[in-house]
Amino acid sequence: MIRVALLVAAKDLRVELRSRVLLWQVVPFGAMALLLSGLALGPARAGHSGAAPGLFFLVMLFVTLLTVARSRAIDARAGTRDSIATLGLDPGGVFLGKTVALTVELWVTGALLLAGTVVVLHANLAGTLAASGNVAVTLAALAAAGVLHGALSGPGDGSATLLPLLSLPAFAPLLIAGERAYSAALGHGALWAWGTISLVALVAYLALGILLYGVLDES
Amino acid sequence: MIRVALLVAAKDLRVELRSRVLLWQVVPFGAMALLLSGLALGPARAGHSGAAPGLFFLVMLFVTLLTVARSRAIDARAGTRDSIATLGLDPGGVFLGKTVALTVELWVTGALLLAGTVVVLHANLAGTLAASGNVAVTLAALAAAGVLHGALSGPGDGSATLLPLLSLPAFAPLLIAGERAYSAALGHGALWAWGTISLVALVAYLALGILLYGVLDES
Amino acid sequence: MSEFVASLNDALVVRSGFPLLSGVTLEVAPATLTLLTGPNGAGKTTLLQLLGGLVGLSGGSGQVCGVDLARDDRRALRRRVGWLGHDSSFYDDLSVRENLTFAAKALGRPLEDLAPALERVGLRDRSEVLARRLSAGQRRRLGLAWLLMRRPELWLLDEPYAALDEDGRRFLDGLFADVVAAGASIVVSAHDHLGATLGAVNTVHLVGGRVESRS
Amino acid sequence: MSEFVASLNDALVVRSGFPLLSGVTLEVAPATLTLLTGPNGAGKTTLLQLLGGLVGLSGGSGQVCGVDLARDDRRALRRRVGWLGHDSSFYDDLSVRENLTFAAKALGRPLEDLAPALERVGLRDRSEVLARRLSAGQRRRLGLAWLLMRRPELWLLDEPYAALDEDGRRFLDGLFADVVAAGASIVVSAHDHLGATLGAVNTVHLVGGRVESRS
Amino acid sequence: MTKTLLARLLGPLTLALLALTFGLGLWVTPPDQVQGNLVRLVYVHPALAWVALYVSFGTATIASVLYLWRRTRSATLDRIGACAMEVSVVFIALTLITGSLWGRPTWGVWWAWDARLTSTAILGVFALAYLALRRALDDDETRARRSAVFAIIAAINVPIIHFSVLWWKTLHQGATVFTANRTLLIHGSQAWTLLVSFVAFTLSFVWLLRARYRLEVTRDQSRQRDFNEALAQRRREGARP
Ligand code: HEM
Ligand SMILES: Nc1ncnc2c1ncn2[C@@H]1O[C@H](COP(=O)(O)OP(=O)(O)OP(=O)(O)O)[C@@H](O)[C@H]1O
Ligand SMILES: Nc1ncnc2c1ncn2[C@@H]1O[C@H](COP(=O)(O)OP(=O)(O)OP(=O)(O)O)[C@@H](O)[C@H]1O
Ligand SMILES: [Mg+2]
Ligand SMILES: [Mg+2]
Repeated sequence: MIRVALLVAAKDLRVELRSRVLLWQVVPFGAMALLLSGLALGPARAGHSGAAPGLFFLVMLFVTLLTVARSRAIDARAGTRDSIATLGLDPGGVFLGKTVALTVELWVTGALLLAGTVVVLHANLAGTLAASGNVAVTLAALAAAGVLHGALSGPGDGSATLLPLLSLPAFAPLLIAGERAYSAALGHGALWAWGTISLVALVAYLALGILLYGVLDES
Repeated sequence: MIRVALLVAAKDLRVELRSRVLLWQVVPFGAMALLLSGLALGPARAGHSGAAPGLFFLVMLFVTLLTVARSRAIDARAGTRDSIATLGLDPGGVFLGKTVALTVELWVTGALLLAGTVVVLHANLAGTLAASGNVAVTLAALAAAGVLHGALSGPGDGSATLLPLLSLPAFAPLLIAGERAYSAALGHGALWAWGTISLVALVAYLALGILLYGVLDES
Repeated sequence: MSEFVASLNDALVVRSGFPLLSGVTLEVAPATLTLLTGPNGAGKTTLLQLLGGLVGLSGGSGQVCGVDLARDDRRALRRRVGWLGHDSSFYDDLSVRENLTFAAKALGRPLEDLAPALERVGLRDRSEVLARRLSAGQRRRLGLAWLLMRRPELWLLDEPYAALDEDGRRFLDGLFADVVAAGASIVVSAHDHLGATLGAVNTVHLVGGRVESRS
Repeated sequence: MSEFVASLNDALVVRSGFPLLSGVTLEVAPATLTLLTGPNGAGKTTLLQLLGGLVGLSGGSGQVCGVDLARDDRRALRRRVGWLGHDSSFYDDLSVRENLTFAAKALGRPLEDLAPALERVGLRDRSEVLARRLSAGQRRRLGLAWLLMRRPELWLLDEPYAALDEDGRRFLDGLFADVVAAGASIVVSAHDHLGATLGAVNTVHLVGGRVESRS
Repeated sequence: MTKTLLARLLGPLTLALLALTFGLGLWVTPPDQVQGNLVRLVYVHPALAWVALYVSFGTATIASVLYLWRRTRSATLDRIGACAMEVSVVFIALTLITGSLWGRPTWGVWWAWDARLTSTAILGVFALAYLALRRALDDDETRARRSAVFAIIAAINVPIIHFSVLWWKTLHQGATVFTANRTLLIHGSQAWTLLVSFVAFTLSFVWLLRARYRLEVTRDQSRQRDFNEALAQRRREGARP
């Protein structure tokens, strides 16, 4: 399983590197979304850092959805799907691999956006650093949930393209936990109480994915 | 041009109706995003309606991006593109048609989300109704900008899929104007001062689109 | 004005630094059938795309249906050719009939042409099926119906025989004969031999992005 | 255990209410070549997909390579067949070499097999080109190289001759002869006649989702 | 002859004027009553902003418009547009940096949600997006067209930035240097220094653009060599040994 996971992760990341979508498109998008959220909330509200964790995770959610859509698109074409299907890759491994690749992408984007949060939304630096471990865990969980729900959405071509968005409710606990933990870190609150939720969610989504990805990807 | 526009709009809307993505996926997504944004900002801040216009337009922006991506996907396959290209449709008409279809979709989603804003974020009803004309104009301008930038992103397959997101800056003035107008309506401020900006932007994007869509869609 | 429907002179097509066509000189006379042959990757598809205004000219010169490829707007050309690509596809979420209705309206053709076209390509009993559900050969037939709705001066077909059954091939042979008899020109790429019913055929053999021989 | 590589008994495949296969009974013996023919839309592609575990059985019974189609996991089957679809495609953003490397690693084959496979299908001088840039025939050849990396018991090919040039067809004929000689079985759909070099061929003629005749 | 002379003088002249600007700005002009020595940023920041917004972005936009116009279409214009946009990224960045440096002591923050600051930042993102777009497309013609259209759309932002101080109530300075009726508000050595700074930074733009353009030409030449090789190889294809 691990071998398959590494193979798939390497492939996804290579495609990603090749098309440079992450660097030139996802990251600027995130930065822009952060700026715009700040603006949309109005200068007065965006200025103080209370809103920063919420906005950060909201933007990361959109980044996740977009990146999942891309990660699906890589194997989406009908012809490609058949070719790959007959390789008979272990589905658990494919799930893990895709999750790893997505996690790496989210971490890169997240790190840059955290910096943006500090500079643009005036979140305090020490708190942000304290929260970063937890943010990393939450993003990994988001990635796992994203890949799982990407599979739910079917082939990814044509009519069902937007289905993963329906599974947004599954992201909600992650977002709330992440936001609370980050807020706690900024205000020196109980970081770890919320942090464990993210960790538990990560483990749960990974387990679910390894077990169920094959069933979802079957058809 | 008008004939082509109607033809294209009818086709896009029919495909949309057939796949029912709007009803089952975009609208729930919007509702969910609104709820989550409220949550992400924390109950205290989301409760009072000050944030409502900002959140509404932020969510509509994401809805626009998703819908544009879908609207592009309809003609995206390499084989389809060539078939359509040799019909020699007037590009200005295609642009208008796609914009009309997208506008209709955004209006439907927007109307539902406005209701959501009133119920969930406690925006006041009278103000929301007063703003609705302006919201409609702003959404139409968003649609025009969206179609234009969708074309910039190229065929929509493969590497350049996310590129329209980069043109987010072009949406920024619209978002700001929309948000301010809505806020003004809620607070009985100068609605029309901001409203004109949306109107001017709508006209500008339409003109640009009719002139330039052909150049973009050429290759 | 030249007397040719299409003529290319040392035409060059370059994409991302690679010369897909490395200098093609070619004339297509009115009311003729030109067959493009050549090994895989020789540039047949690219040449057809160039003639249809789907790719731009990067060097050399050429005119097709009176449109100067180097100078004029390619869009004007596209409207005048009939195109059947190697993997022609249509709106996957529209039915066969809806796809054809769209084409007819876009071309300003009467909708009455539609039923006979469906009948001729043998898709009458699939007219309400979504395009994405068609079999490979049925898709190709849909492409032919789409072509029948127009009356172009120049027909460009990329391996039209692939995926068609016996019956479809016979239909295509007949169609070609009709089209040439009516005075239009056809450029077609194929790996198989064309049907024997066809009259004179100009064969152009491409290799490595240029014309190696003709007959 | 039956002595057949694949056997279907009144197999039914239904999708969104439409019977793609309406009862197919078929046996594929080891070391044979089976040719599927039939008009467009007859169900050839669907039958191949069924044999490859790419669609599920909706009625009747069948076993392929010892896997019971009605009962067992289809995934187990997929790993044992070699598949070349009608529009086989690969990772568009990876080069020819990278695609093959991925397949080799996924199948646990040594990477040394790669260069000879590339050489045999004639893609050596395109090994660094992205898959999306290949011509139609070159894509098909990439599919063949992908197949050469495996040694399946059952080869399933959907119109493999389409888009291939003379040279490619000859190669394919040779390959088929080799595969059958080595004891594996082939099921192939085609509208053209197969090459004359091939020995005994079982022809199965499909019409309307069922077997009309065989020889 | 004159052309080469001018070209050769461009570099030294730019450097000399820049040096003059800093000399005048730092030592000759007096400190301000309210802002003290901070006022000296006025000889850098507005000139940088002027070059970023009007000179370089303007050059890119005009080149793009001309490229799209069928009669003046040429690879040279595409190249000029791209190079000008690259230079403009540099100037926008410098504007943002000097602005922030100025903002910290005067407003107390590095960054504020002010209309001019935000719209300037958005212009910067636009310029980066333009470069990203160019990288994402590998077909010359498509790239040229798309990026030209994009540049024109981005240019809409320039008047927005300019008028933002009037349309929105902002922290940022209104029109200080020139008022609407084109009268100079500041006088004496300050005015002269300001003028020199504008000329110096504009010249430095021309200098950078020229250098960048020449680099592009050299690159194109080597690309042409590669292409000739590829062409010969393509023609040899199929001629089997
Ligand atoms: C990051 C912060 C800042 C940014 C992005 C910024 C941006 C700009 C831009 C784009 C212009 C040119 C406007 C035009 O000509 O249409 C400009 C001009 C100017 N800025 Fe700033 N600025 C910033 C901070 C400051 C600060 C802190 C001050 C002084 C307190 C300042 C003083 C000026 C002055 C005096 C002008 C010339 C105004 C005129 O004559 O129109 N700026 N700035
Ligand atoms: N970036 C690139 N580098 C190298 N070769 C390229 C590149 N892009 C395209 N090619 C080559 O250009 C050629 C395209 O040819 P084209 O599709 O016109 O061939 P064709 O004659 O239609 O072939 P087929 O019979 O297989 O359909 C192919 O040989 C392809 O490998
Ligand atoms: N929902 C549906 N309604 C009606 N017919 C359908 C539907 N879905 C699929 N079909 C039909 O099922 C058949 C699928 O056949 P398949 O693709 O297996 O044909 P094939 O023998 O491979 O044909 P070809 O030679 O054209 O490749 C087609 O005739 C198609 O029109
Ligand atoms: Mg071809
Ligand atoms: Mg088939």
